[in-house]
Amino acid sequence: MRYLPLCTVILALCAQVHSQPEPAPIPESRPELRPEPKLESRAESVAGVEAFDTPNDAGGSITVTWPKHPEASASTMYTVFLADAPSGPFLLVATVGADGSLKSDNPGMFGHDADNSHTHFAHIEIFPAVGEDEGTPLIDGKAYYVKVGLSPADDSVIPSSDGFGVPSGNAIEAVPGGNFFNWAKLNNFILGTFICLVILGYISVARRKELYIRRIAGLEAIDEALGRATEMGKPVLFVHGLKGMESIPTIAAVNILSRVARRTARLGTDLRVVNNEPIVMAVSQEVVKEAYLEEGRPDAYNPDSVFMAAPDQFSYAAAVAGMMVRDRPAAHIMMGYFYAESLLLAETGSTTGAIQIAGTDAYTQLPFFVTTCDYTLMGEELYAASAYLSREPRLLGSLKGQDVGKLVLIFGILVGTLMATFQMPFLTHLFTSY
Amino acid sequence: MLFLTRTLPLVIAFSCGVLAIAIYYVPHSAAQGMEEKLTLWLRIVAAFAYFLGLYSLLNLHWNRIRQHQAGWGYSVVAAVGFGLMFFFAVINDGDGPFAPQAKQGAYQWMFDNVQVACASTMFSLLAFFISSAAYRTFRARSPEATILLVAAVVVMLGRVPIGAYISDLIPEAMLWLLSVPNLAAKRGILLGVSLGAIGTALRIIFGIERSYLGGGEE
Amino acid sequence: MTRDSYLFIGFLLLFAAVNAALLATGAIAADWTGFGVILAAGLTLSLYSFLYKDNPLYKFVEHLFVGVAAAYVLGLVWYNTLLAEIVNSLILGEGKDRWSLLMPSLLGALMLTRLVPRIAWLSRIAFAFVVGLGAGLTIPRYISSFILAQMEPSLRPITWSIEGLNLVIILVGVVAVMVYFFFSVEHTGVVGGVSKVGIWFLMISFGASFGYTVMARLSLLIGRTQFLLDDWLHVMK
Amino acid sequence: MKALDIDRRIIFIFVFLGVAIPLMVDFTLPIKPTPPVIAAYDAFEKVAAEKPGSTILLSFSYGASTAPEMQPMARAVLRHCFRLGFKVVAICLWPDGVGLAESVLAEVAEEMGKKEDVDYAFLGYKPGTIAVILNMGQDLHTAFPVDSKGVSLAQLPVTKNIHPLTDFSFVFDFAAGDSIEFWWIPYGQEKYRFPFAGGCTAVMAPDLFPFLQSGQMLGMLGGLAGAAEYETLIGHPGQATEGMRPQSVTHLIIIAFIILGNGMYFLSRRSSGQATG
Repeated sequence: MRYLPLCTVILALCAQVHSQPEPAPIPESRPELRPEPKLESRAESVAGVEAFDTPNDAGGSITVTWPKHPEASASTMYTVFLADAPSGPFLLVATVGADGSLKSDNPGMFGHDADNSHTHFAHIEIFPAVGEDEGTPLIDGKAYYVKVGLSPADDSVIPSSDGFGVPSGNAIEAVPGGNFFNWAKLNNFILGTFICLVILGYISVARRKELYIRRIAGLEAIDEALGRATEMGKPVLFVHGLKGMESIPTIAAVNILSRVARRTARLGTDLRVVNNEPIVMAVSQEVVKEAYLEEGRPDAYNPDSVFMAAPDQFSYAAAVAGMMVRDRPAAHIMMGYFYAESLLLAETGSTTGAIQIAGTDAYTQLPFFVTTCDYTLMGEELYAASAYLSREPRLLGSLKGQDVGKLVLIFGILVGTLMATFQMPFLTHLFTSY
Repeated sequence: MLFLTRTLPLVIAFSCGVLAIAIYYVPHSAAQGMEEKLTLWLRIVAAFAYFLGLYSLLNLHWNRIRQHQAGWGYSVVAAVGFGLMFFFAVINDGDGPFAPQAKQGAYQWMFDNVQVACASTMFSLLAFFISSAAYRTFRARSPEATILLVAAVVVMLGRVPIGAYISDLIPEAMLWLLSVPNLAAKRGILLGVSLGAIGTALRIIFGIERSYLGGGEE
Repeated sequence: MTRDSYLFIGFLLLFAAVNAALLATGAIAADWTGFGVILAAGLTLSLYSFLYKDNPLYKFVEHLFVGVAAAYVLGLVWYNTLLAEIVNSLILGEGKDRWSLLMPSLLGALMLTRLVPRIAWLSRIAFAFVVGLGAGLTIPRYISSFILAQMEPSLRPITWSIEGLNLVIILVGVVAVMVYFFFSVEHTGVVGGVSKVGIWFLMISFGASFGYTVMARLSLLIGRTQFLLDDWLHVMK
Repeated sequence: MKALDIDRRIIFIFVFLGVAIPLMVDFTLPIKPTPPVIAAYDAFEKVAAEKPGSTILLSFSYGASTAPEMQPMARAVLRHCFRLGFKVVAICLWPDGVGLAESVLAEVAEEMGKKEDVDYAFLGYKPGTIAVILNMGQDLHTAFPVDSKGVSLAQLPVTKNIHPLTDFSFVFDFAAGDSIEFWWIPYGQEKYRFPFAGGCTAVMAPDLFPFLQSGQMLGMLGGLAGAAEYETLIGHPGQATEGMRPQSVTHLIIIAFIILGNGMYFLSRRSSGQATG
């Protein structure tokens, strides 16, 4: 836990680096400003123009940026010209209005500097062919030359593609190319690496020493239900969800089943395990048999107690509901991933007066279990219960690592909102997906 | 032999996983091309996976018929249903299985009149069960159950025109309930779930979680 | 003959009589479409018999549906992917992209070896590719769309307004729910209190989902009733 | 407690009557569109204004089991898209959505005089869920080499020059499961940032509100009520509007049962309370 402040500092440093785009390859000379725009064939050129390969892309694109012209009025038009030779014919490729694209519109690429909101930018991807209409995409590695002109408000100088209205001053060179790291995803990369290291770290720690997990209330409810079933001499019904053996909720359900089986073996209660998928049934049979062996009651284990009710959703629900009403088990334990049939099961179960305990990470079905069951393990509590029971390092460590992740996010939300309220949007920018 | 059955799959899982993560951060056309190829392969392999599910279903019914287990008659019905539809799919309204799928014919007829009818009827059964659940189990037993009950009633009233008819406050209250407390709870769950999914994905990539390999442990 | 079998025969006779009347009056045309509507109506009513009791008629139709649905999807998978892409490109295709799908098809075939116990281990290679690649695709995208994109709207400045109040409530709700799903600390004292608040938020969202779901299920019932009353019995105006 | 337990089949009969009678009796109720639906409607209008005649993608991710709820929604959105002059490309991410998508497309296209391959194209179903979306992200022609009639996409006027998902001016997903939340948003919208909205069964709607607030979704149609509101917005009342009458009556019946259930619950608790008190 003591590494936390250190990580946030690293996050802060990297975000600063990311927000300054690397400067243009060749520092261009600053053309001096003419006293006042004169009406003549040459449009007046704009100062402070920069041109560079568009970052974070697969290549074939140049980005041109230029600060707003001091006397720019609402109807000012900026004209961007492109040529494939320093002196070559400059062709019009883009016209940007006064309210056109500003660097502040694209923080993913240009960061959050203060002067972004009065600097224009334009992406150029097509080199306009003279004559025929079809332009050709820019070629990676080839040098192109850019000029940005300002056509006066009264558009006496109409910029056209045949070179008329090209501003004076020398052009800025830029070479398009593919990039190897998407700087806009830097915060994603850092947060991801941090979460992965924490989780993997805790998994390796969990292999060496015992990790603490809070007791899970649902598990006590299960023990209590099993106790009551034993007093009433009635069977206990364990109902599997619908997903297959490779799914996480089913693995968690089998872990919980092994605990239940160990308890029913000790108490001598009749346990019934209902399945809808052959592989899950085979694994459940192994687990229950093993539990009865460990409790020294191999004789009490009867293989038919773990069986296939029906293969598909509604016939499974109908078969299990039928059992609930006919055999009237004292406790229903429903664990795994459930779909719409959860309502059918839980609603029928509640009519028999049995204790019902459910556990699912199917969030859309939780409302039905919560309203009909005595206790419900909600979402991640199902995984926590299986980790608590199985004590497996990979589950315990993963859970603890996720807890640290939650702590970082909670810290991020609380401090971030506080800072944002006091006009310090640093954390807001950090936690944004660009 | 152990390398082939145990280590090779883990090496493949690790390399595919790390590669897929890396590609996300590299915009270069080479990486994007690789991502396109890998996801195309994923899609094609997924099409084959369907046959595994189909086999386990048919195998189940076949075993029930062969061993005359309880209710094997119904398995015969399932097999006949499958065979009939399979036959219609193959004749493909006269064009045969190697022409593009016909837009009408017996296959389409069975879909409209058997599949759509049965599927939507089965789900509509839940309308009855949700009503009886609302009556029998929706009791204000505890403070939590009361909150749930009140929220459900407000949303139910707000979602139908009669709610607005009764008073304009109800749709407003419903909308607030959905866009503030409900949003907060679902966002909290979502953040937790995504951390859990990342944890699971990590365990798979680093070979810590192997249950997906199946076929038991040697 | 139990009461139920009387009911069963009564239902069949009534159903036949109604259909005969509909056909006679021409309400339903005596062609494939008409028979289709009658079949669909019969299947619908048989499934609704489950509301009375789980009975053989329900089980019959349920299993028929399972069989037909399995073959329907098989047809789609064959025509849309296996035939359209793999068979056509591998056998009829020409030029370099003819073999482009050979490797994934082999990998797919490898997956099917799981059905043959002796060589089932081969399927692990295919599963490792699918599950490993899937895991790798998941991590950065879940971080971007479920963590970053969901955090940003919760990090907005709080203003003295309704939005500001809502933002505070959302802030409290998100933090309380996450604390509820926190497993490293016992739910006692402050943490216990905060997770209690978390449960209340969860209950409101479950109530909202329950209220919404009632509508979803009812719409399906309305759809089927519209079919029975309009397309079949033609009694709606 | 025994008195409380009305046989649930009585409740079933009430529910069925609550559905059947309003269908046969004609009474109209004012349908007031809610912000998420209006937002979806405005999003379509804005894109139509900015890019007239551009191509949009409709993804059908629902099946026969939720047809009664999703078909009216698909019909309403499709009518609006054709009226706005969009070209439509339709795909299916759920297998049994194919038959439903084809029938809705054919019906609305015929009604509004739109021709297949020119104004709209149907590309059929592809297994693979997120892999299909990732493929389409890179190039539609990789994900769907041929349309549902077996014709190569390069030959269809409507899909000829559509390659990455960014070539679509709008993407709308009809979802009966978690295809919006766990397929389209993380594997499609996240990378390509195209304007994205969706319609879903009512059961999924509450889960999508965080994505509305974060802007990952521009609008949302929730369940039959969402479809009815959209029908009102485009001024073409259909099956959804018709279905709202029984919805209203049945909702009232269920609320009545809830109140009844709780009333008797408190009565029995107080009476048993006095008995033991």
